[in-house]
Amino acid sequence: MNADFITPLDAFTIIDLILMLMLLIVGLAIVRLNDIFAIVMLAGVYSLVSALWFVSLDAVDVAFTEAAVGAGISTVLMLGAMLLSSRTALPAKPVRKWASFFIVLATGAALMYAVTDMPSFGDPLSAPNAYVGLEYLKRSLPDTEIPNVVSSVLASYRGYDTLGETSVILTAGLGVMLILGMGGKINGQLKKKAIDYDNADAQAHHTVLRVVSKMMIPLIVLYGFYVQFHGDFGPGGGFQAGVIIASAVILYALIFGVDAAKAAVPPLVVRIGAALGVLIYGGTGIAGLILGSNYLDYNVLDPHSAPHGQELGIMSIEIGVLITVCSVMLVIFYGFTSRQPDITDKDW
Amino acid sequence: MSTVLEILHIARFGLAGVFLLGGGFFVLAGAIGVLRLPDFYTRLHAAGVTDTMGSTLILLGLMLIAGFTLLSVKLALVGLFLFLTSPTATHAVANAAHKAKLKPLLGTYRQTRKGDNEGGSQ
Amino acid sequence: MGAAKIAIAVSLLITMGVLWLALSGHFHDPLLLGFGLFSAAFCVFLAWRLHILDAETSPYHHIISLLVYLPWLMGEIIKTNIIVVRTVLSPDMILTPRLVRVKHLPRTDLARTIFANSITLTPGTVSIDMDADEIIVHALLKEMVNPADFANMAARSARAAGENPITTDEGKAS
Amino acid sequence: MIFATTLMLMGAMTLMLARLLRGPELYDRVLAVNSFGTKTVLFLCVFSFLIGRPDGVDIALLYALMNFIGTIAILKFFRYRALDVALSRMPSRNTRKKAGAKS
Repeated sequence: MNADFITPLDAFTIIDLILMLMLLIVGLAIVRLNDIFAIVMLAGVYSLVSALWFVSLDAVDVAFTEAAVGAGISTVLMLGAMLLSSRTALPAKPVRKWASFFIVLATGAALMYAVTDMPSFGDPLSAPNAYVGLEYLKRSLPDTEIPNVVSSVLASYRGYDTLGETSVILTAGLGVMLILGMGGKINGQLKKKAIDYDNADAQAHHTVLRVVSKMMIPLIVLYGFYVQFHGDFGPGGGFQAGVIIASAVILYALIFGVDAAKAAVPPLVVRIGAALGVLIYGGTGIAGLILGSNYLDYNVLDPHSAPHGQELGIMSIEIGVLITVCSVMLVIFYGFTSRQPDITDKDW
Repeated sequence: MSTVLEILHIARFGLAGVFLLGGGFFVLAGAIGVLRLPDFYTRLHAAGVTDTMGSTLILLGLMLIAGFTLLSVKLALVGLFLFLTSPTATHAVANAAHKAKLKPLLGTYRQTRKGDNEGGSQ
Repeated sequence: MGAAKIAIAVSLLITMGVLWLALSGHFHDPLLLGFGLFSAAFCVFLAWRLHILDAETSPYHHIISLLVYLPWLMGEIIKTNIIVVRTVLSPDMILTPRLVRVKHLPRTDLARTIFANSITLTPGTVSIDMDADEIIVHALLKEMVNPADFANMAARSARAAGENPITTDEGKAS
Repeated sequence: MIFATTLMLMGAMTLMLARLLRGPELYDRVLAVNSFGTKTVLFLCVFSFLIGRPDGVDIALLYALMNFIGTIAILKFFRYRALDVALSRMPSRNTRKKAGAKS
C-alpha cells in the first residue's frame, strides 16, 4: 500500500500540463479583459497556479516566495496602484494592437527556436548542472553544514548577488518614496477621506473581521519567524519572512486603518529599517574584511570552526534581508495609501 | 501478530483512501454547485461545502497516511486555519454584497435539467 | 486590569511557544529553541504595540470549551453538508432561499464571532451582516431557518467562548 | 488514490476558473478567487504527499494563514474606494469594556 508514494512519471506530466493550461487561460483572460478589478483577481489566481507549478518543478523555495508575495501583498499593492489610476483599461488603438501582436509573435517564435537547443529537463550534462552548480552541491554540506542547499548558495556562495538583490529592494523602496512621498503626513491638496470613525455603522459592523484578524496577526508573525529561522532546513529565509511579517501589519492596517498602523509602526522606523537591513548585510561583509579575509567571507567569523562561521554569517545576512524586505514592503504600502485621491461616484 | 498489524495497516490506508476520495467528491460537488446555482448568495453555500467537508476529509485522509508525525500536526493546523479564515472571508464577501444592495433571489426557485428556470414566486 | 493583561500576554506567549514547537520539530537544538522564545516574545510585543493584546487576540485560555464545541459543530457541518450536496447535485434543483434575522446573540464579540462563523461554516446558511442585536442570515432552503436551531447554536458558541449561559439581554449595551 | 484526489481538485479548480471568468457580479469573482485559494491549499497538501516532499504543506499553511488578506483588501477597496480607512474602531478604544466583562 506504500505504492501511494510511488507514482508513474506521466502522472506529473498530466498535472504539469493541466497547470500550464490554467496559466494560459488566466493569461489570455488578463489580456482580454478591460476591468482592472477582474484583472487584479485573475493575477491572484495566476500567482496561486504558478506557485503550484513551482512546487511541481521541485522549486519549493521559489514557490514559497510566490506564495508569500501573492497571498496578500501583491493584491494590496495592485489595488493601491489602481486607486492612483483608473478602474478600466482604455482599449488600445488597432494599429498598436497589431504591432505589439507581431512583436510578441516574433519574440515567441525566436524563443521557441531557442527551446530546441536547450538541454532536456534535469540533464546532468547541461551547463547549470555540470560546472559551478555541481560544485556547490558537492561542497555545500561539508562547507556550511546546512541541509538546504538553496540557503547556502543564496547566502554564502552567491552572497554578492543576494546583496545586490537586497539593494535592489531598497532602491525600489526609495523609488516609491521619491515618487509617492514618504508616507508621512498627508499632503495638503490630497484631502483625507471623510469617514466618520465614531459613526454607529463603523462601530457595530465588521465584528467578525476584526476578531478573526486580531487572532491571525500573532499567528502570521510567528509563522514568519518560523520561515526565517528554518531557512537552513527547508524552504524559506529572509525574503519570504520579511514579506509575511509585513503582511501582518498590512492586515492590521486594513482592519484598523492606516493611521492606526502608522501609530504603532511609524514610517520613520520603517524607513530606518529599510536601510538598516542593508547595513547589517554589508557590515557582515566588512567584519570578514576586518578579520583578515575577503568581503562576505564567513569562514573567518568563527576562528575555530569554519562551518560555524558560515552559519553565523548566513544568519546575520538573513536577518539583514528580513529587516530590509519587511521595511520596504511597508514603505511601499504606506506610500501608496497616503495618496488617496477622492473618487466621485461618476468616475467609479 | 504480524497479520493483525498488516490488517490494521491496510485498514488505515483504505480508510485514508475513502477519506481522500470522499473529500474530492465534496470539493467537486461544491464547485459544481458554484457553477450551477442561480445567484451570488446561493453560490456562497456551495462554496462552503468545499471549505468545510472537502477540506476536513482530505486533510483527515492525509493525516491517516502521515501517521503520528509532525506532518500530521501541520495538516491539522492547516485545517484549523482554514476553519478560521474561510468563513470570515465568506462573511466578508456576503457582507460587501449585502451592503452594496445586491438583491438576493428569494421565494421558490426551480431549475430543471433542460435549464429553463422559474423563480421568484414569493 | 493590569493582572488580566499580563495573564493574556502569558497565555499568548505560551500558545505561540507551543505553535513554534509544532512547526519547528527541533526540540533539542538550543539555538532554535532560543529563536522560538524570541519569536513568541516578539509576537506578544507586537500585539501590545498594536493595542490588540486582549481576550479576542488570545482566546486560548478558553481552549477546552472551544475543543468541546468543535465536535458538535463538526456534526452539524456533516448534516448540513449532505443536505446541500444533495440539493445541488439533484437534476431538478428546488431552492427556497430565505433571508432571516437572528436575534438573541451572545454578549461578547468573541462569542458573536464564533456564532457568526459557525453559521457560515454550516453550509446552507451564511451570516451576511451583524450589528448590535441581530445577525442577518441567508439560507438556501427554508428548512434551515428554524429559530430553535439558531438559539441552540448561539448558546453553545457563548459557552465555547467562556461566557455564562445567560440568555437575557442585559449585556446588549456594548 | 492520491493522484485521483489531485485530479478531482484540479477539476474543481477549473470549474472555479469558469465561474471567475463568467462573473457576472464582481462578488462572484471574489467568491471564486477565494474558493480557488482554498482548493490551492488542499492541492498543495495532497500534492506534497504525491511527490513525497513535505515542504508543500508549509506553503499550504502560509496560504491558509494569509489568503484572506487579499480578499479583505478587494472588498474593502470596493466598498470604501480606499485602503487607508478603518473598518473597525481603534482597538485601544474598544478593548476596555470587553476586558472588564471578562475578568
